[in-house]
This record gives sequence, C-alpha cells and structure tokens, in this order.
Amino acid sequence: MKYIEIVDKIDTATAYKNLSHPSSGGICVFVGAVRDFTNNESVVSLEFETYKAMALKEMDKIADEAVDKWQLNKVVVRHAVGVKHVEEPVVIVGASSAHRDACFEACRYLIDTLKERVPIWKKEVFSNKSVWVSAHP
Amino acid sequence: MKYIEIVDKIDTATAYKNLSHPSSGGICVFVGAVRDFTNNESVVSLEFETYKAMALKEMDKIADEAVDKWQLNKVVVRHAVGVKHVEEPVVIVGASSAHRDACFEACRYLIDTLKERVPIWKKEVFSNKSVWVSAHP
Amino acid sequence: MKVLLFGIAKDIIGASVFEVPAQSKYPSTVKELKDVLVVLFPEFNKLSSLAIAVNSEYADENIILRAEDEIAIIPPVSGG
Amino acid sequence: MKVLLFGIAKDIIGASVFEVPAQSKYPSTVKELKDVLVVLFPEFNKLSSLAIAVNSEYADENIILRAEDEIAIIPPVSGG
Repeated sequence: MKYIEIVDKIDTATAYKNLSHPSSGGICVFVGAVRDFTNNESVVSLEFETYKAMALKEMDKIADEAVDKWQLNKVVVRHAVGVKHVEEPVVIVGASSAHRDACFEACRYLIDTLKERVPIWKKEVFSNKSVWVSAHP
Repeated sequence: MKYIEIVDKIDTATAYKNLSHPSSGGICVFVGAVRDFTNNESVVSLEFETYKAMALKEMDKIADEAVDKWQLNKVVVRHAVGVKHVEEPVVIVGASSAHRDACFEACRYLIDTLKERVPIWKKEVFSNKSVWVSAHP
Repeated sequence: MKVLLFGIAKDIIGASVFEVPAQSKYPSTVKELKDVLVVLFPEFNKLSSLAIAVNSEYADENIILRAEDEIAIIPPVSGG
Repeated sequence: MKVLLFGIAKDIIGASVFEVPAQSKYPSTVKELKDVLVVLFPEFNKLSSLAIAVNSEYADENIILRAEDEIAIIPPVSGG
C-alpha cells in the first residue's frame, strides 16, 4: 500500500497508522522540518511550490522502486507546499518491512531520491532577501 | 533533551512532538512492532519483561552516546513491557538533528545498541509453545 | 506553444507561463526549446541544471515536441 | 545473599529471586557467583551468554560483591 500525497499541512501522527502492518517488524520514518538558521542566517520561512501532476508521478515511481527493492509492506511519501515556518514539518517519508535493515535503507532512499528528482522548489526567505535553494551552482 | 522511558503502551503520535526542535532539519524515528509470523510460525503474542532500574540506566547511556556522537538536539528511547499482540508497537527510538545524515545514523545506533545491551527480555508465544528469544545459541 | 514555469524559471521570465513568440520558428525538440530559452533569457545559463518535462515526465533532449504536449521548464529541484 | 532473576533465569531457577543457600560459602566476586550458579543450575551453561549486574550496571567477573549490593542475573537480552 502506497500513500503518495502533496498536502498543505503534514500531519505527523497519521504516518505511523499508514505504515503499520501485521507483517512489519520495522517501521522507519523521516521528517524534514524548517530549521531556524541556514549558514548562520535567521530563516523567516520556507516557501514550497510544485508541478503537482509531475511531482506525484515522480513520488509514485520512487515509492515503487523502494517497494520493489526492499520488499516493503507499506510506504509513505508526503510533501507539503505553501509557506512553512520554523519547526514545521515539510516532508515525511516512511517504509514498513519485516526487518529493520530494509526499512532504514528504504527510508533513506526515499528522501534522498525525492530531493534529487521530484519537481518541488523551495525558496528560503530571510529578513532581507529570498533565495531559490540549489538554483545556482 | 532526552525522553527515556519504559511504558505499558507506546503512543507513536507523541514521538514527533518530543523530537521537534527549531534547529532540527531532520528527524528520524524507528518503530519496532510485533510481526505475525516468525520462521513461518504464527505468533500469538510477545511478552516483554525488564529489569527496569537497569534498563533505564542503559537506555540513558545509549542516548547520551548518540547525542554526543551525532550532536543531536533531541532523542527518544522508549520501550514497552507486558503482553503485545500482532501489529502493536513495542519500541520507539528517534533522533533529531540539523541535517539528515546524523539523525539516520543515530536512530540506527539507538535501536541496534538497545537490542545488544538493554536488559529487556522477549518471550515469543506460539499456539503450542513459548520461547525466550536469543536465550540459546 | 505554451511552456509551464516554476520556481526560479518563473522569476527569470516574469510570468507563470511562457508563450513561444509566434513570429519565431517553433522549437521541434527539447534541445531546440532549451536553445530558444537561453537565447531569449540568458539567466538560464547560470542555473545548476535545466531540464524540460514533456507530459509531466523528464524528457531527453532529442524528444520531439508536439502541439498537444504539456511542456514545462524544470529548474534545479529543492524539495525536502 | 539475594539475586534478582529475569527472563529465562527465572524459569531455570523457578523463582523471581534466588537466595544463595545459607550453608554454602558466599561468593565474593561476580566470577564466584557465576560458578555457584552453573554448579547448582547447569541449564545456565546452555545460554548464549550469562552476565551479572551489580547495582544495576553490568559487572566484570573480578568485581567484589558486598552485602548491600543489588545483584541480578542478566540472561541474553532480547528487547526491541
């Protein structure tokens, strides 16, 4: 079972419910959240935008890749869009498998690959400027 | 901040609240749960008992080791005792850090080391027998 | 030909959709579209990467563009 | 001398506390306590490991046991 979503707000409490499964002895969840400082500059907010149809398609492919490779029972890939402030969750990924090796590796794969491929763009807003993250070398 | 506990029931929803921190961009959580089958035998329940004073001390040491090594902002090590049925969570560990490498590695360290050192004992109950896990070579 | 814009591509072009000027030759491949973009908006040359999506999939440079395709510029992604 | 028992150690001895028999010489170190245990209950020899905790810390074999210590048998752990 796959849970692939772009949402306005991440509800961290539902992820465990999504991932619980009678054959899963291990569930690994990663949450990415807004940090207060980037390179010693105080962050006001992050703004996320997405090409939704394509983002969902890429997230779904990544989830399928992880399910195949690590024999997952369940998987969650959920990303927020809009304006997010310090300490708010922006992404949650999770994997549920018989043993813990598989869910740890799969969870790491989900977030690493999401960051490489999924068309979501993050603007860091500081008090005196804003920057599209990773846009320039 | 450390959350070190032996509890009757794991509440998976509170772990994220425990781990959320303004300087944490990454939070990694592992949940261990009761699987329906062990070596193709249907599991009725798991029974956990502990030497509580010592278990809390060892869990606290493991948490300190992880905080020092990976510069964690927050850490959770929480284990349940008593009778647990299929799909119920039995342990939750989590780490909260600036970047994701640290929280993934720390989370893995927490569960691996807990399994090696913390005085908690698990009895697997099948329909026709029960076994103390790992007791014999 | 309409091209969807996101993130810094929207800022560079100053709109959320880019219409290839009617008087110019329409780009027939992803490669030709990229060439048009960097000529009209040299800022695209400064990005870490520049990808094109055709019908919401990453598209190689040799992919042929057709009138009914949904085309988008994908500047460097930064989700998570 | 009282020794706390957990897990399979409780099953092997058939109680949750083991009282070293008053007539026997009291073990003065962790090593001597282990020797007493495996002589009285050879089942302990079959375990994957056998540790002793003194005052709720793992104790090396050369640790001296004192009357006021809290002593426990730690059979192979299996949390998680």
